[in-house]
Amino acid sequence: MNINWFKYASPASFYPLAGKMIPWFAIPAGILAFIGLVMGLFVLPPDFKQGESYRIIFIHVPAAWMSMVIYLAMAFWAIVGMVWNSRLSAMMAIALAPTGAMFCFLALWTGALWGKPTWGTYWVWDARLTTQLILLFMYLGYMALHAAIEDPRRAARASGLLAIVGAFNVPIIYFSVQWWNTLHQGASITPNKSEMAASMASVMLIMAVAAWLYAIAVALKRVRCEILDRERHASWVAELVTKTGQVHG
Amino acid sequence: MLQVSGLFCERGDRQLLNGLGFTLEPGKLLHVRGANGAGKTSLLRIVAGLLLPTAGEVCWRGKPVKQQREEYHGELLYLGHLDGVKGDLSSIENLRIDNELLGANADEATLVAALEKIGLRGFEDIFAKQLSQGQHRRVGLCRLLMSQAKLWVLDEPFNALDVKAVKLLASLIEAHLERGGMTLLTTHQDVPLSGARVSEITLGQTGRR
Amino acid sequence: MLQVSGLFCERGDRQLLNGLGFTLEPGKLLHVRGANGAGKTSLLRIVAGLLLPTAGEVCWRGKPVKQQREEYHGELLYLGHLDGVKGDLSSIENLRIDNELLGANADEATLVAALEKIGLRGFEDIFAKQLSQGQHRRVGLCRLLMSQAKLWVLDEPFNALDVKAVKLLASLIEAHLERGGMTLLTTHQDVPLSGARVSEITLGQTGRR
Amino acid sequence: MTVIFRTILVRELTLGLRRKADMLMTLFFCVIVASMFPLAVGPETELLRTMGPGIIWVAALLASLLSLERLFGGDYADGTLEQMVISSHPLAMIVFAKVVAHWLLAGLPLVLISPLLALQYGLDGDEGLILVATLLIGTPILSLLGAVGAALTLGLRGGGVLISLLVLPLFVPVLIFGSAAVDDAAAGLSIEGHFSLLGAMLIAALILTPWAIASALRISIE
Amino acid sequence: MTVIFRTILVRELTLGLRRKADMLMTLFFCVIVASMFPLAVGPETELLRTMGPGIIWVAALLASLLSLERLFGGDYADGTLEQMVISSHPLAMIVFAKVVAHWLLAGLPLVLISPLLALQYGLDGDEGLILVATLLIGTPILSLLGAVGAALTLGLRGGGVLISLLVLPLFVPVLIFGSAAVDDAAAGLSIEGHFSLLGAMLIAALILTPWAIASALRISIE
Ligand code: HEM
Ligand SMILES: Nc1ncnc2c1ncn2[C@@H]1O[C@H](COP(=O)(O)OP(=O)(O)OP(=O)(O)O)[C@@H](O)[C@H]1O
Ligand SMILES: Nc1ncnc2c1ncn2[C@@H]1O[C@H](COP(=O)(O)OP(=O)(O)OP(=O)(O)O)[C@@H](O)[C@H]1O
Ligand SMILES: [Mg+2]
Ligand SMILES: [Mg+2]
Repeated sequence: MNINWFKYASPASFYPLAGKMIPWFAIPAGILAFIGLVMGLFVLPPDFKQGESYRIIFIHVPAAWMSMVIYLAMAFWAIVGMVWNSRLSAMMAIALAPTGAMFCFLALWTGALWGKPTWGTYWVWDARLTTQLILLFMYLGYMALHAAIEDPRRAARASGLLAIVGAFNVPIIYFSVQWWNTLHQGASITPNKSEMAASMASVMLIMAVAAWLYAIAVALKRVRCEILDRERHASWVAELVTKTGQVHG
Repeated sequence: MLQVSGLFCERGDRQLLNGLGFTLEPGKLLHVRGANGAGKTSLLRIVAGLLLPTAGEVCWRGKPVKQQREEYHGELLYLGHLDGVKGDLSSIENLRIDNELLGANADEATLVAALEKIGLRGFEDIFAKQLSQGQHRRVGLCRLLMSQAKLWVLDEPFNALDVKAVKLLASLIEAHLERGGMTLLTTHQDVPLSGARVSEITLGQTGRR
Repeated sequence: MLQVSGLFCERGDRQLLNGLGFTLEPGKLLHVRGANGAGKTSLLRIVAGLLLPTAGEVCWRGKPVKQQREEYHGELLYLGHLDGVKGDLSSIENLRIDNELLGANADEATLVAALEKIGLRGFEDIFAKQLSQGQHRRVGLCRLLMSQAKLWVLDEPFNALDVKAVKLLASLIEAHLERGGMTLLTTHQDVPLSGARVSEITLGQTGRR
Repeated sequence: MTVIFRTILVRELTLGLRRKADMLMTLFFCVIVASMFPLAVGPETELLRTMGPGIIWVAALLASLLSLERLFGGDYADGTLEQMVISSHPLAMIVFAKVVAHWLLAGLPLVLISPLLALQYGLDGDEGLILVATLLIGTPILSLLGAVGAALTLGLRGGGVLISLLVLPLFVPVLIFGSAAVDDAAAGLSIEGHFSLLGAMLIAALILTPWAIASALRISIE
Repeated sequence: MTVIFRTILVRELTLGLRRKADMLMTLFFCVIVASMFPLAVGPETELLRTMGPGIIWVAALLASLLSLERLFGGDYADGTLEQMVISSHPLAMIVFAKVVAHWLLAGLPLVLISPLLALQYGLDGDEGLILVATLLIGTPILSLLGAVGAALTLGLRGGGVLISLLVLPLFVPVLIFGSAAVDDAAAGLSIEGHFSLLGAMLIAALILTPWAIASALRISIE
């Protein structure tokens, strides 16, 4: 069992595996997102209090969730990379960051758009909003540190360490909101008809799963590029290039 | 005994030390030679544990050093391009800290004696940044007089020293070898060391073109 | 022609250069000798206009340099202990700036040729902080290949250079003298320079005791 | 172990006290920031009172950023950091001594001057006391977390700004709980929760960050 | 003369902006700093509106202080400063180019992003405009004055502290006039006075500080 693990922990054997895995995540992600969006945008009835604008929730909430989960996932891979000294895990952490930052930005963006009709302003300095902004800066800091170091090995190790330290911060800023008076709450917009809540919840779930699958597919894609870039001197990359005749990265 | 095997090191896009290996035995000195940029400093830093090699291993007394970092560092003395002397502290203050960091347990009198021996008498209380380059470097060299380390790793220790100091340093190294110590050394200058204990390796100049 | 007369310099309680004076004529090299801390660097910095002497004067073409700072600096090239190379810029970027600061008006091809000549071909676009110590120093030495300065003031230029680079540098200095240039030099190493043009002064080691 | 701690601590304090400009800079910045807002907002006492704790906290937090770059920068440049990394003493212990010294030189003066700032903002005695207490627990956390950022960015170009980008998000929880404690005390609410959270963060930081800083240094020194 | 100005300017900008990320870093930095205050003070919109200009000014001050040490520090340590001092070009001109670059990297991004911050803090259009204008005049003064302090404290003990303590308080009037202008505009008062004072300070600084900085460097380099 262990042997299998370590076999795929080597970039050379993970590269083709990742290539085979990508469609298995990307295609379901597309299908689910399509279903979710059609249901959310056209099938479900408008909310009696907010009208149509509440539909943003189907993007907003999954994006907000993903932005937090992905940071934790980054830290997880960084720890694995550090403890078992595996290059692949460190690359996984790096590959996840842009996706996390994208979701984080999406949550902020949709939230701001939603804020205009509901709160009358794009932005308030509310705790939930501010901490989400802070999370975005944690991603940007991670990527900035990684970009600022020339040596790829040092870059991976340093930004991995940052992800681990930052991961402690994610739950703290998430829960710190509860000690804070906050404008942003879910309860006020939850429709009180229960069957609608249920259908809403299921659409949200579909969208969340789609976001998960998308994130994994993109991370795998990006890790493949990272592997090629990092292992460009390795013999297997040379073989790959001559075999497929393509020059990558 | 220091054993180095199968070292590879990638810096920038260049591949240095193609599988380098050697053994250094008590009482012996290994002079690492090579042109500028050949990888001498990289090698010495790997041996000192300051740089991770891409592949390969450094063993001390038969055991990989990464499994016994603190013991190994207790027996190691490394002097690099930077001499590790703090400009805002006086010479004697610098020595006190080095003494502690090396775990040398030398007392104050020994420190003063070391400064005197290295030719800095009268400069004990001057801030190191007010010393001349050679004097500054000498403060760093005082470590050789204090430590009981078995393995000396010296990266161009003769730089900036005048003729007298070069001789003194050479005699210190000889005495260290005499006592059964080991030395790993790089220098571009010709050094007055007796040949019997000295062996050499030359790192290849693998320029990038 | 460089004339130095009656120089005194006080550095942290010590009196250096007790009324030192000398003349340096075109085509000549003056090798300043002395132990560590004798005051060689202080002298060279005074000549370069980086340090004010307590007393005494430096004259260039018969006129005190402080009355013609910009003209004098236009004919001067100083290389000190620090090589003045910016780690975060690539070699070629460093040269471009030096070119401007020296007022050398060299074109891009000359800069590339200078890097090639000094042995840094293939390293043009590497950040200087990723170079080895000797390569780093070589980037600084490229100034000698670019500038049209009459007076070279070189403080231990052979430090950290390998044997080949030492030879190259010596030949550059010879060529400079040939052209009627002047050189003021300190070094602790023995240097292969033809004796005829070389004169020496030795600064006294006035230790503080 | 304790000997090396003391040696490094004494060294850092000696160095810090020799460079008084740096220390004064931190204090000066904090005082300027804290004095600006009363000027801008005007003399409405009630408003100032509500703003006070928050502003003093932010001022302290930003001031501690100023000195971070110097925490390891000098030692990195002159090679003493190398010697620390390869000494036979635990690097985490050495690093811990450095951070303690940093707090004594940059954090403690802020704590000491805070009662004065509290007075400026018309906080009453009790609130002032609570402010000082939160700062006393909070500023060491800032120093410890800041040191991680400083260690990670050693020798990189971005310098101070890059450190801030890494470290400020980490400071957020401390800031929130620190200033909330004073606000809640003013509102007559219980503040035990805030204090125990701050205390827990301090303990966690004390235990975990030295190792993180030590590994960050090992990475950066390559 | 202009060639050397351009060369040095380009060099400094290259160093500061090796990557696109570097430019963004300063911008993000401002936004983070600006986000800290609401976290500490609380989200009351009216309060934040009054504090807005002050906060943005504090961010400006911090941004320029954080990068000041590196303004000459790096060049001093690696010897490039020496080469500048003994180049045949006027040192004041070289130094001026360095300060301009410093402002472009630390001051200008802040000026550019300030309308966004003003919006976030709920300042209205006119106030925002005035804020931008004060920053545009004020931040160069911060850079110029800061450079004098940086040059004086370079490697110098004792004396440097004293003089930088003289220079730093000059920051205060800039801050006060800058943020007061916006407040007064909001209150419907005339702001011409503030602007002419700021303008006068800028002109004086432009004329005098380059020489002061150059002489300070010559002294420090000994
Ligand atoms: C820029 C502005 C906004 C940001 C940064 C933001 C951020 C977030 C975050 C981080 C979450 C996840 C919280 C959790 O899982 O507990 C969330 C959930 C949510 N947001 Fe927002 N939000 C913003 C604006 C809005 C607006 C304007 C509304 C509607 C009035 C809104 C409604 C919700 C709802 C209903 C949830 C789900 C709550 C739950 O499941 O507990 N958000 N938002
Ligand atoms: N920090 C670094 N990052 C990337 N590459 C580096 C770094 N330091 C050195 N190198 C590269 O590694 C190679 C070897 O450098 P090293 O310092 O080991 O040489 P060296 O043999 O000690 O040379 P010298 O005689 O000049 O001291 C050089 O080509 C250099 O370009
Ligand atoms: N910045 C300074 N402040 C005070 N004193 C100094 C300073 N720099 C050097 N000195 C003193 O001046 C004397 C001469 O120093 P200098 O650097 O000129 O010597 P040097 O001959 O170049 O020596 P080396 O061979 O070591 O380079 C030394 O004794 C030193 O203590
Ligand atoms: Mg070397
Ligand atoms: Mg000298």
